[in-house]
Amino acid sequence: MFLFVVRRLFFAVLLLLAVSVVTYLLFSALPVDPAALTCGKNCKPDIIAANRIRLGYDKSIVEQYWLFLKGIFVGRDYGMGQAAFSCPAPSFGYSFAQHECVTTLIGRTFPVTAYLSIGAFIMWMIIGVGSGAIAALNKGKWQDRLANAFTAVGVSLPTFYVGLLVLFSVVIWLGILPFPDYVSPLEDPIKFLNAMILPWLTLAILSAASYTRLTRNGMLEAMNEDFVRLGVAKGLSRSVVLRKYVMRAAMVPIVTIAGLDFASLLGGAIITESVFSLPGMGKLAIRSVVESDLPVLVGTTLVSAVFIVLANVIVDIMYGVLDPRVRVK
Amino acid sequence: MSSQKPVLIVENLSVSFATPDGIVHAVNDLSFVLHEGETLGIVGESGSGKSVTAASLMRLNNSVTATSTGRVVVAGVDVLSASEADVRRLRGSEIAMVFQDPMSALNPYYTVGYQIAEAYEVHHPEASKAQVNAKVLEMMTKVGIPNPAQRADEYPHQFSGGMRQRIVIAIALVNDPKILIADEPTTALDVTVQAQILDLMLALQVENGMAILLITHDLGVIAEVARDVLVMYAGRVVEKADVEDLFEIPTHPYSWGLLGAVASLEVSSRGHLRTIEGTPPSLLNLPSGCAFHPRCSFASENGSRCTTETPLLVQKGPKHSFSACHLPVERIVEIGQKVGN
Amino acid sequence: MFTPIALEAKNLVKYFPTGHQGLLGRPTKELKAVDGVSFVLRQGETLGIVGESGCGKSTLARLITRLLDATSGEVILDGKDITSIKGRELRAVRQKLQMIFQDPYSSLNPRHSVGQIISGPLEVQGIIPDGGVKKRVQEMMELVGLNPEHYNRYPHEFSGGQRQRIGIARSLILNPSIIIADEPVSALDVSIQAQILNLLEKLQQELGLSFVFIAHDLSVVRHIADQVAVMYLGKIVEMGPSADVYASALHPYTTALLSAVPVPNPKMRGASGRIRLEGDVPSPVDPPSGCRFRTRCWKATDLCALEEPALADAGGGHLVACHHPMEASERAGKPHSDR
Amino acid sequence: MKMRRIGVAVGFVLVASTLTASCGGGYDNTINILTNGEQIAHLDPQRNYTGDDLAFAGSTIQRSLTTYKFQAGDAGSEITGDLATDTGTSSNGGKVWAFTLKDGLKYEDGSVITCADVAYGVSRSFATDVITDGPSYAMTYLDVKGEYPGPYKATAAQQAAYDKAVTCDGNTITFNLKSTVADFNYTTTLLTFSPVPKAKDTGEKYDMHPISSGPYKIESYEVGKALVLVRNDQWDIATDTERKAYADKIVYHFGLEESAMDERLIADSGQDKTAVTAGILPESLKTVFEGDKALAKRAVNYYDPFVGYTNLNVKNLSCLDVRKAIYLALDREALRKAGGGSYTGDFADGFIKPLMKIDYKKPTQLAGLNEDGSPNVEAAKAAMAAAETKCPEVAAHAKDGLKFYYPDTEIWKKALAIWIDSMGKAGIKIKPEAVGDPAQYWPTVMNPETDYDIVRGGWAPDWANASTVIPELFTTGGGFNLTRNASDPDYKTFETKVNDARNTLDRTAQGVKWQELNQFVVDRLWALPGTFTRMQSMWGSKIENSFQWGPFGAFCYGNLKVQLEKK
Repeated sequence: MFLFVVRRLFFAVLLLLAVSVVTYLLFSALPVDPAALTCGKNCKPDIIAANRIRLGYDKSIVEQYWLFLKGIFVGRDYGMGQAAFSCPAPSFGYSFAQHECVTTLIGRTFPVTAYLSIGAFIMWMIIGVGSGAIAALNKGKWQDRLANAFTAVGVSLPTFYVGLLVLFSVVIWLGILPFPDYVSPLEDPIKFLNAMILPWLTLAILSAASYTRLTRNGMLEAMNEDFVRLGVAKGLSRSVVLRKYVMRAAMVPIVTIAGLDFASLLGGAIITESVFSLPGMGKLAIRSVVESDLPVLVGTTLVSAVFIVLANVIVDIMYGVLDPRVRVK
Repeated sequence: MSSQKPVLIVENLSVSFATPDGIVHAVNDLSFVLHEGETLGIVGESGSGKSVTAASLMRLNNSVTATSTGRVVVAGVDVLSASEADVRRLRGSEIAMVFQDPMSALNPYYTVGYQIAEAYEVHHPEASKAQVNAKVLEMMTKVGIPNPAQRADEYPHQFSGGMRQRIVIAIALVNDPKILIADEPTTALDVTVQAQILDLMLALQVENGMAILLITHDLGVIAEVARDVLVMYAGRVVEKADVEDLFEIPTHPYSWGLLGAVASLEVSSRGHLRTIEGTPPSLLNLPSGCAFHPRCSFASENGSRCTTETPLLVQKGPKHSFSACHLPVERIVEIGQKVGN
Repeated sequence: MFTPIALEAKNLVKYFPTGHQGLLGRPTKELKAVDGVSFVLRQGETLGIVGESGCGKSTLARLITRLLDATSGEVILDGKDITSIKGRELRAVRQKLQMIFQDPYSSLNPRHSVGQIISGPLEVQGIIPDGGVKKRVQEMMELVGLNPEHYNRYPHEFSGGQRQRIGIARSLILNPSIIIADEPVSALDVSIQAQILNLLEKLQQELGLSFVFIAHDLSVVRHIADQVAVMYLGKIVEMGPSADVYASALHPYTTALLSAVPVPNPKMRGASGRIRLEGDVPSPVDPPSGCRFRTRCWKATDLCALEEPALADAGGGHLVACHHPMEASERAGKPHSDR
Repeated sequence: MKMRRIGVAVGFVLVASTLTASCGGGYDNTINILTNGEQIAHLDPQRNYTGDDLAFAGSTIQRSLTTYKFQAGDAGSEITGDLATDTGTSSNGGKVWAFTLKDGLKYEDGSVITCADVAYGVSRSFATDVITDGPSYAMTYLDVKGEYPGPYKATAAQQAAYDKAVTCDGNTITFNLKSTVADFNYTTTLLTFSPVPKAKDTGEKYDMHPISSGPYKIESYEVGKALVLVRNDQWDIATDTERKAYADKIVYHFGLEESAMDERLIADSGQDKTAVTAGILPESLKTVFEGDKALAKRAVNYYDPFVGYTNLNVKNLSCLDVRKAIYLALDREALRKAGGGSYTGDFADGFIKPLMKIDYKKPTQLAGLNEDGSPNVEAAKAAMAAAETKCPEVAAHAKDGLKFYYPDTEIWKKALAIWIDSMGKAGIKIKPEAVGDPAQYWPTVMNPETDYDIVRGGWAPDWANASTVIPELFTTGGGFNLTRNASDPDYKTFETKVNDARNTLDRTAQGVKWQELNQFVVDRLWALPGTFTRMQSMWGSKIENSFQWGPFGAFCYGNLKVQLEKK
């Protein structure tokens, strides 16, 4: 087990290195000149050239990458004279667009994304698994049909429209909630909830749909398993059979998918964050793409990759915990 | 013969399922009695209704889609009409079941020891932990699992097919049930393992005195294990006989075909096998009259009777065999003697 | 004197890597699924291969048909080793060598009509037969006993036996000379099994096919095979003319296997002593030394652990790999082994 | 069971947050600025070069030497002293400008704003490797001998050279220019001339927290979230004739969903009653301006300072008749429709917008040009026919195909199609040349190597004087001359007139000269006038002083006023 984790982590680090290299290579292959993007009204060749030097894109891609790698361990220094400053280790570089070290930016935006993800995750698991279970237990009845309709609608709706619909109806037309204005929960928990409840709901409604289907189908499938029939044949009560036999079997794939979904959410829920103006990592990432802000782009990509890789490892371990058949001997 | 007391009485059991395509009549008007210590075999091919019958005896069919009529009496309780709590008390204690596929019959998420213990505890809530553990080890030893103390903590996937079926049997017998329903208990196993499991079941029957209802498609297994046999076709019993009588003078054309197909496989001669032509009917749309008539080469001997009138199960022939066939007794005996061995 | 050879396997081996350990996760162990199997299939004959689950018989079928690549060994067809050919050559071989699968329910694509399924191999090979695809498919359907008018129906409209007929029609459409049938009737009811076996025999006679017939059911193999090979843990332990092997099995395992089959005759119940094998088949990852059957064999001696018995001719083309083959006397009064 | 408990908890939280929310329906003395942008491009005074941002920073946290009056209409284009006591005095024929700082000027930390701080601030604009994106007028105008790389890298000698060009004598700062700049006191409205205390300068990072010299100071600034300004109690209204600082607080909300912003302002509830937003989405325009009357009162459809136009390469198209044919044939109405219709702007009659009251006079339009923007194909054909005889080579070039450079975006693809279509009708062919990366469009066409015939153009003056328009766009020394008109026989005359106008110190007389020059260019058609663009803005019902400030085309943010509830 220990060796298994060590091996997975070793590969994870290799993978992250590869991700950063690929991001650099892709970026350098883009037909966009980041130095030309911010030169404003004075967009003359000499200004662009100066800009390129300032942003560090005049160096070879290999050198840029080396500086990036070095920065992670020893930090990076910028500018000279009075204009000098540095980004301490672990440094992913400095964003000249946002005038902050990338590590600072990620450190600031990540908690927002994390709160969004965790809350939405809890909600969607409750809604999704709950409604899936109700549907499975009432197969063919109105509860099932309602859940099916919810699923069909839920999986086909684009986040953007659901988000706007929720936002417009609850905030603007009905005026039940003020416009979401993110505040850290440590600062003002009530305001925090006010800001988060709608994005949570939006993400939950959309993601819950597939979990409803997953739970329903998983449970129905499990109900047809011989071992569930054996459970009933033993004389176990319905609730025990449902919990230990049906749910347990249905939960295995759900946990796997939920883990990966959660991880990709931690990498930034771009659309939800945009619609609800949450200053999270998804917005940071998308902005870095639009503005060709390489350090932020690489930083957010790597952080997302870390979560996805971590989630994969955790899901693998969880899988072993949940399903003895795949447990490492 | 049947002087012992009956432990299971089935009267006019009919089971149908509502499906999107229509109503499936899986079991029609089935009656039989199972006595203490007896072994009754039910033989039939897929779709004959034998597995549905087994499930009905413990009310395991889907309560939403299945409709059951008739009576299934176990320990004085009509399983079909009793409350859920009453049926639950019977399940696992009075009547237990062994399933076809030991690979899927055990819950993969719990240790085998836990699953045996669970079956015991539900009917012995007063038992202490030590008592339960002792019982688990006792049962594992009884079904021939070496090193039970260690293996109780292992998961089903760590056991071979045969060993898993032994665990299933241990679970079934942990509360000393009076009835054991074995639904194709060896079909999924290799022949050498099949022999082990059949031996085990019979040995335990001698020890516990339980009645066994053995459901199988394999006439070889029936011949080795059962005392009385019901032959089912399209949801109905077409022949009911003592096992020796069945093999000596089978009294139904379907039984003839079945025995013929098996017998010719048993001999080494290469050449044309005797078969039953055609395929079993759809339970959604059973043939009129005798359900077997489209595949029966003797149906024409009875004029149109076979296509219009459902034959009743009556005693036919020199032995105590019952058969549901319109053919005259003499004709049945004549052919039956040729087919039998 | 002998009929010509249709197919020959020489020392076929297939190891599957298993068990990952170390930082780089290299497989550390090998599952020896097929471990040195040789046989000869003669034209127009049927070679039956029997054994219990895990003995390697299905892997063997996949090696012969090149659905799996062998670790070593040769499969010789028309004087040529086909284990390492590729591309066009392989396609030509596939045309000659067809496979029938066990499960008639999952081996047919539910979204394709019967016509599409049966004509599939034609499409893959890019062959347009004289008279057109449809005519050829309908001929095939007729040949295997399906109504040619059902050309446009879908698999779910057919029963299990009919589906197996569809599978057979598909495997025959390219006019193969050799059919590898992997448990072709084990998923079918007894009455249907007989129909399919009859069909296969009819086809063999009419088309001069050679069969490799793989099954766990001894009685089915007995009926159809000219030659029979018994496998245990990746090796052939006994092989010979069907009648010989069934009547006078030489290997203790074969004897036990035959003895375990329930006899459909209640009068025989308990009449003769039965051989009951103890325990389970050992893991193919770590098979016993010497003779692989020795751990369950009542005749095993120290020699069996030390030395692996070779598959040798015991007379009349009846081969056995055993240090202590069964004597005629033993077979008469089959020995007991307590339960 | 556990699930039910969690469900109840979630429900409770929902109800609780709903209740607390519906209690707070009022509003504070706070201006809320809504934007979908993630931050203000630059708050560093020397890097700020965007109309809206200059209006924002210049009216709240930063003061320059001079400023436009904080007034609506034409008065808003007039300048007045800000940090300086007056609009400066010039000498040596407009080559030396001096400004005297007022007394009692303080930064937010209480320290005194000195002449040296202004000089230091201006010097920062030379450090183009750190202080990017800002206006470069100081570098262009100031008479610094030799190279000066800005204060961070300058050697002592280089710094001494700068200190000679910009001198401090007590409270008086003197700028020595290379040549006459008659309107240098307009230049000084730019925040380039805003003070920066050297000790507080953090270079690149100064952008995030510049020291305030205005009535507000930065309380917090988080990119993507909000910029919060609160009162700067060190600011003394006695030193400031323009800033009123009515509101207690100004909050710039970043990263809002665009469509939600309009909806919020239309809904006008709670804090949104004191919100303003620059720009309205096209889909909301009808609702706002053509629907509810009350709504239209809270919105404005105004001229921003921008003029859109098309440059012709006069070197290639050296024949006026061909240029006329192109202008006459162009379906300007179709182009405007494709761009969004009348809300995007009016047809331009020249290159100076009516906003520049002193410099604007409607030029006489080309004969045959349709006022409604539709093409005059007949006139265009006639012009081409004339060209055939007068300048057959140029006419042949036009028929052969004119290279049209455009950024490869959806909007420009649409425009290109209209160009090809309209030109085709007059027998002129267009050869489209797409620039894949839109950011590379200007660098591409500004490269003298690029051989184009037609390229787009767009310009907003840097201050309310056509000196930042006509010379910039049409003289060879201009920063944005894409017409390649140096070879035109009339160019010499033009340049002489431009220099004359530049050197005219009398503002009114200068204005007349710009009017004439505007007419000169319209007649020569070195470029084709396109659109006097319009913008639309909206504000909440409790906002007062919501006028659009002419020179910036933006709210005068610092003087926005909340209409407080009567107690």
